[in-house]
Amino acid sequence: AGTGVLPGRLLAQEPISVAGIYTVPVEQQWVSRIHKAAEAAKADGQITYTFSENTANTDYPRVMREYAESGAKLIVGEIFGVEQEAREVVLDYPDTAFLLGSSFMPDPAYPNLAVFDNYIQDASYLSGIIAGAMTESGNIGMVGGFPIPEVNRLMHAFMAGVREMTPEAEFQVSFIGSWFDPPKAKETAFAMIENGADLLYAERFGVSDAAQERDILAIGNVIDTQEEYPDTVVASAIWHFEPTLQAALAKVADGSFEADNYGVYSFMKHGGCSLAPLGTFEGKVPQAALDLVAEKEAAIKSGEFTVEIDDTEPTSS
Amino acid sequence: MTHEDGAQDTVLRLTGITKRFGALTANDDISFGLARGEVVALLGENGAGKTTLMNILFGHYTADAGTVEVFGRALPPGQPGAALAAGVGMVHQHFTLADNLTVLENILLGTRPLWAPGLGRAAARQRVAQLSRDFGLAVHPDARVGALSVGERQRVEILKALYRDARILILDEPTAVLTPQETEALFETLRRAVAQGLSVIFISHKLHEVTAISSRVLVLRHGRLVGEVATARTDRHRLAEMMVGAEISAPAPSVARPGAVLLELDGVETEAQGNATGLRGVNLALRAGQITGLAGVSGNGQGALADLLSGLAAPSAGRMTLGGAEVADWSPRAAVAAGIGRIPEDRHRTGTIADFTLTENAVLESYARQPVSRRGWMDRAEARRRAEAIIAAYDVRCPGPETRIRLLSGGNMQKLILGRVLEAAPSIILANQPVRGLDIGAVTYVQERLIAARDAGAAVLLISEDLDEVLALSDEIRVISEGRLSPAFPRGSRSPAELGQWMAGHGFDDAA
Amino acid sequence: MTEIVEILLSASFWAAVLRIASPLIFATMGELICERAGVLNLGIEGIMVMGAFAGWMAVYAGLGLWPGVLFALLAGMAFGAVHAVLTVPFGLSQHVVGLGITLLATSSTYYAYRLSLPEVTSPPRIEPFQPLEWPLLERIPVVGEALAAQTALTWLAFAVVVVVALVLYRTPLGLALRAAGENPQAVESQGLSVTAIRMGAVIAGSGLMAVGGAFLTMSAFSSFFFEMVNGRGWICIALVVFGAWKPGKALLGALLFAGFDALQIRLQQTGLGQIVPYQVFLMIPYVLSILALVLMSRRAEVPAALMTPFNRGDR
Amino acid sequence: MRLEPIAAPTPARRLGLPALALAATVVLASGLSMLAGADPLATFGQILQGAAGSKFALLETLNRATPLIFTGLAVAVAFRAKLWNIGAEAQLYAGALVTVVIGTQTGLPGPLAIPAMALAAVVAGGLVLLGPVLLKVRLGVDEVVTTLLLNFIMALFISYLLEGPLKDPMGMGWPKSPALPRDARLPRIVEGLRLHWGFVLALICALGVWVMQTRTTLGYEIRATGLNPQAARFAGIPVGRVLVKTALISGGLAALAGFSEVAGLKGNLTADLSPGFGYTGIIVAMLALLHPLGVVVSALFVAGIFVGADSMSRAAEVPSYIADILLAAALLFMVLAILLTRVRVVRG
Ligand SMILES: Nc1ncnc2c1ncn2[C@@H]1O[C@H](COP(=O)(O)OP(=O)(O)OP(=O)(O)O)[C@@H](O)[C@H]1O
Ligand SMILES: Nc1ncnc2c1ncn2[C@@H]1O[C@H](COP(=O)(O)OP(=O)(O)OP(=O)(O)O)[C@@H](O)[C@H]1O
Ligand SMILES: [Mg+2]
Ligand SMILES: [Mg+2]
Repeated sequence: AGTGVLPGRLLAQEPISVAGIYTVPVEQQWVSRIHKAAEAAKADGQITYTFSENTANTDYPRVMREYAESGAKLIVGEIFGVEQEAREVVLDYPDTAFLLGSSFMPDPAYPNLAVFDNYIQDASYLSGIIAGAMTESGNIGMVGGFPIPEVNRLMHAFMAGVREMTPEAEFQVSFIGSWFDPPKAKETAFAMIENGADLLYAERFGVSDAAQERDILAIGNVIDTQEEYPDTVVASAIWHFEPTLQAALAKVADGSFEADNYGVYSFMKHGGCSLAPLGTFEGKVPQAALDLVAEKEAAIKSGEFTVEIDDTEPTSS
Repeated sequence: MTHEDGAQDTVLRLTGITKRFGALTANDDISFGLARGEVVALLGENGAGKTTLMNILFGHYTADAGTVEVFGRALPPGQPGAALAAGVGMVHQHFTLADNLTVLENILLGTRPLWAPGLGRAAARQRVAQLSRDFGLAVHPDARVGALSVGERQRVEILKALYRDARILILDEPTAVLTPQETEALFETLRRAVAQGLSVIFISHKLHEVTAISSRVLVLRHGRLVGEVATARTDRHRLAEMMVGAEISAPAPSVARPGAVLLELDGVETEAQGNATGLRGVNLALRAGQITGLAGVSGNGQGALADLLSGLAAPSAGRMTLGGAEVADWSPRAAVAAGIGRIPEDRHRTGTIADFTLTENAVLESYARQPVSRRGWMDRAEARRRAEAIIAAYDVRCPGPETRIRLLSGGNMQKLILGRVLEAAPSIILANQPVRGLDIGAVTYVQERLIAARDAGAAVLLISEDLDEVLALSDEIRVISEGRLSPAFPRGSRSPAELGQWMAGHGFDDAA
Repeated sequence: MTEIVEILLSASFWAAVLRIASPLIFATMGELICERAGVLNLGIEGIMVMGAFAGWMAVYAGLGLWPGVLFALLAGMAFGAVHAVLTVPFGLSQHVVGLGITLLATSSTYYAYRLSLPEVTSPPRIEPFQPLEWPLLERIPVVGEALAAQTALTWLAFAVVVVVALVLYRTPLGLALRAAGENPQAVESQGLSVTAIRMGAVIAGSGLMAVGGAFLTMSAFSSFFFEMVNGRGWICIALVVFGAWKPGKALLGALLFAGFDALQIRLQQTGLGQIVPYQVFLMIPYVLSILALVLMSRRAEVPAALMTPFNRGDR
Repeated sequence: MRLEPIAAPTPARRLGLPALALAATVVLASGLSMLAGADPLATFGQILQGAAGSKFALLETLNRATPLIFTGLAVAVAFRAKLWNIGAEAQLYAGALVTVVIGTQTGLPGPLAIPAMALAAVVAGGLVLLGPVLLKVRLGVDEVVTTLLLNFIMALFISYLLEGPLKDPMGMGWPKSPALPRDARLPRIVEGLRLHWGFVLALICALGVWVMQTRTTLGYEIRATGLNPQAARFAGIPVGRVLVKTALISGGLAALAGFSEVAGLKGNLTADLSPGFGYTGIIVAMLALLHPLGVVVSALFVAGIFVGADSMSRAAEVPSYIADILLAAALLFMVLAILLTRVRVVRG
């Protein structure tokens, strides 16, 4: 917010037109963070914002073109499934800035395409430390949608955090093959609880519900759901898309937008992720864990410590 | 007696019934009445409009003009429920039974309010048993209808009407699929019911039945009521004339000149198919220039023998030789290639493809060969030429070769099948129930053609449940019973009664 | 192997089986009714989505749980009515209409959702059905425990099977329904309206499908998500065939399918889970369903008039 | 009520009713956008603009129609034989899969690779449908269920391959296959726009299927088998073999949709290659009354409505789900309208 007077004044005069294109409904955790950041910027009068959700990858390039044709200055979205085609579109609209979730690195051949991803392993790692302190059985259940990098890297960071407190911890990992099947996620979580898990890593909707029903704990991911599960969700690793968006808007505003990797804006040192406040669990987490969290957080921010990024598919141990 | 008077006596009155289907007038201003305890026969060629009229009376169709009165009260048009409630029962030309239900369930269908809590099976079963006894209609109430023979199904249809206390019963060709014995049993039933006050409208193409059961005959031609006569004052010839508008004489076959054996079965057995009997140790020789008639009560292995000759089934034991060579790789296609012409029993289900045109139906058995096709490409002009030739030569009445055959009457369908089979100049002809359900004109025509084929040197196997037909056409007769064949009986060597004995299973070697 | 036996002996496994089966049971019974009357209802998937939304939304808007179920039922019947009008009196292709209804119900549900909750990013939760209290039942090991873990809706699902079976085989209505799917002429010639019976079946069946969907948001889970029905409706189409159009066998099929599903979830955590890709586990229910179909319902009796429209006065 | 065929429908009826169906769709579109607070009068123009208002829009519509023509033909061929193939989705993925495997693993040069990929796709798709058909012919197992369930199994199988053996090592972990080499891609028809030669191939296939159905003995056999298998068998048509041939053709056509999407559009395989093209193919085929040339028209109709309505949702800023509502409504209106051109509703 305090990034200087100049862009703020410019923006106040002329909101930047932003369009979002998402392949899933905006309820999906990952997309919801982008959507929320954009809605906030819109509420501030900084941007105009319109979006298309649940766009099939087949239709994605067409929608990109339509928004570009209609004069959007910045297009945000995710092109994990259409990397190649999206790049062709980008070349055709050099005056439009594209800020897209992508697995690939920026490429000067596509000067108006900047990439990002939810690199919130820092916060996941810290949430893992808390989980490691809270688990009694040392058995942790993790239910994921699909083993894609965005999911895997957070799981690995979380597991690394857990091991800081409970080196011998065991993990049960399952993927349900769907982004939206809370009943199935819940059943899978139940099975893990029966199998000894006393803490769940809630990557999908439905997992915290199972934890709540069985009176065990859960760790949130990407979004903060403690308000809905006050006695269940201990901590959450939260993604803040705002720094990413703001950085891009600033560049669009001053005309310096270029091929770049905005992934770093999801790092903790840029404020792109954080551990949610303990809230209802204030005072219930062992001090040793909190101390370690504080220590690691400082180290991460200062650059002394980096959480490893591991995109491989995690397995049960 | 006349029926214009006696209002209290008249249970049913149709007045000015007219029904059009597009350009065709199926019923044209038809009026008549039916008295209590009377059996009226409705006669007419295929397509004359008999079924249509009955469908209007029963509420399946709505007439374009005219009224139906039952017991003095007008029936609301288009409501079978109202006709049923008024005491009208109908046995349809094509069965209206649900195969997945039991006899009892079919009878009970629609007899209670839909929202009633139960079916009242126990009481109904008793009632059905009582009716079965009273009218001599033996069926097992808990048998699945799908497993019943046609004769049994016919009885269920009649029971359906009786169960509802029908006082007017419409029978649309009830005997078309019955054996003579079954027909006689049905008539016995009807006479009993009529004596109790039932009134009947009876439709049949078989004139001897009409004369046997009815007291009055109405004749329809091209949708119009063209004649009315008391049965006692007419005879079969006169009736036939009234129907067709010309004199008809049954074909009188000349003396046969049997030739070489073209097909021989030697100790052939086939597998039973579900309820249907297989063949048991059958010996049969079909000779050129001879009609062999197969008599028997339906379900005794006629189907198995027909399937064998059609190529649908192969012998499980024994030898089958064609022109002296034992057959291998037996299939319908092989049968056609071997020169067997096959007239199937069921023209609707096996003989034709309803939604194919006449042209397409005409080449069903020859589409894969030259000249109708070459290397997988069909010659449509050639197919059409063939259809046109058959239509012309066999007097198939139709709007044209590109009409869907569904729209033809059964008789005309049968003529097309006959043409398709005979045009291929088969050396052996399997004619399975070739005239079932046809009007007398069509019957005569088909029979003449079969005789002509025989005279041209074909070996003909005629399968029929109509003993009269078998006796009239066959040069020699074989009786089939429980999958076994009787010895060959030359024409005139056995009386109908003697054949009846064989049909009942007496005289076979292994009969107890 | 011992792991599988252990799983099969645990009450929680059977509790999961019943939970997973419940929505399938409702929807399968719904589809079964339609098909028994002669109408293939491919609208099932969309109607389930809509039922899931309608029931949940009704509760969120302040209605009670049971009124919510009723609301879902009525909403399902409304879409069923559209299906019925198009496929029965008009005799339109049941494939097109069914898939069209699925698309229509799904997309209008999403549209309605987006219009009614534009600002919310995670959908609100409701207080769902809770397991019934059964002080005695709970003490019976395995079976009792598994039953005691169920909500009233699961019990209702089983009750629906009993009711459907009773109606089909013990009442005049059921008789008419079964006949309508086999030979509509038989129904018509006994003075009943084929159209009314078929339409009634499609409407009632669609209502049940919607309740099946509502189970997901009101018992299995507590809020509505897009795409959460996730192909369950298609499974029910398979279950009807698997069950040879008989309620009891279809119930068995639903339980088997749910059993395979509950089993694969648990197998993923056994030693097998280390070596076998997770997709193989997810495949188990489908592969075993095909196998079971091959073994069990060979040449089942299809309602003879299924997918054949009936128009009075046609031959 | 009851339906009575009309002997000779007037041109007014034949054109007016479908037009009415489109008008009803537009009215619905207006109503729905009004609900969302948009200008109800603008919708018609916006849909038209989005579907065909520019070269870009028009070519996008053709592009969206391409896979639908293939799957529509696949369904039309199968349904003619009363082979209820609900599994075009699985066959599509099978085609896409072998396209990628051949294109990336064999190192064939482009001019050889493209036909090889297409051919292999056809074979693969045919084989996928062969299983259910053999089960049907040999054991009487209902193919609706087996083909339907195979869709789920195939989706999981593809997911496994994309996360395992077929994962692009350069893909940074995202589950997708390696991309086809440039020269193994189908060329674009218009430079700079997405429409590719897959569309032309689809048209050729439609023509081919039409010729096959009307001029060849196989077409005759397929229709006979579908209309009355009992009579067909009696006449000597080898019904089982005909069904197998039908399966190979139908599965092959559906697989060409996968081939065309991969080689023409995407360049690689992802698990979300098809947004339900296999299922939409059923709609396309039935809307065309199973006529192969009609399939082209109905695929264009379906694609046009979807592309136009989707674009309208952005222009009017209403939730994008409106596109599917309008597509579904247009379909239902249209099948009803087409019926009513041929029959009239009478009382009784
Ligand atoms: N549903 C219908 N649609 C169109 N035309 C029909 C229909 N039913 C009957 N017809 C027409 O009515 C005429 C009379 O048919 P109907 O079935 O009444 O004849 P029928 O006397 O019963 O013949 P058959 O002796 O062969 O049973 C037919 O020639 C036919 O063209
Ligand atoms: N859908 C239809 N449209 C028009 N006419 C029809 C239709 N169906 C049947 N017909 C007509 O009805 C008449 C009688 O048909 P029907 O099927 O009763 O013949 P049929 O001789 O009784 O045959 P079968 O006894 O073998 O059933 C025929 O003249 C035929 O032209
Ligand atoms: Mg008749
Ligand atoms: Mg007749």
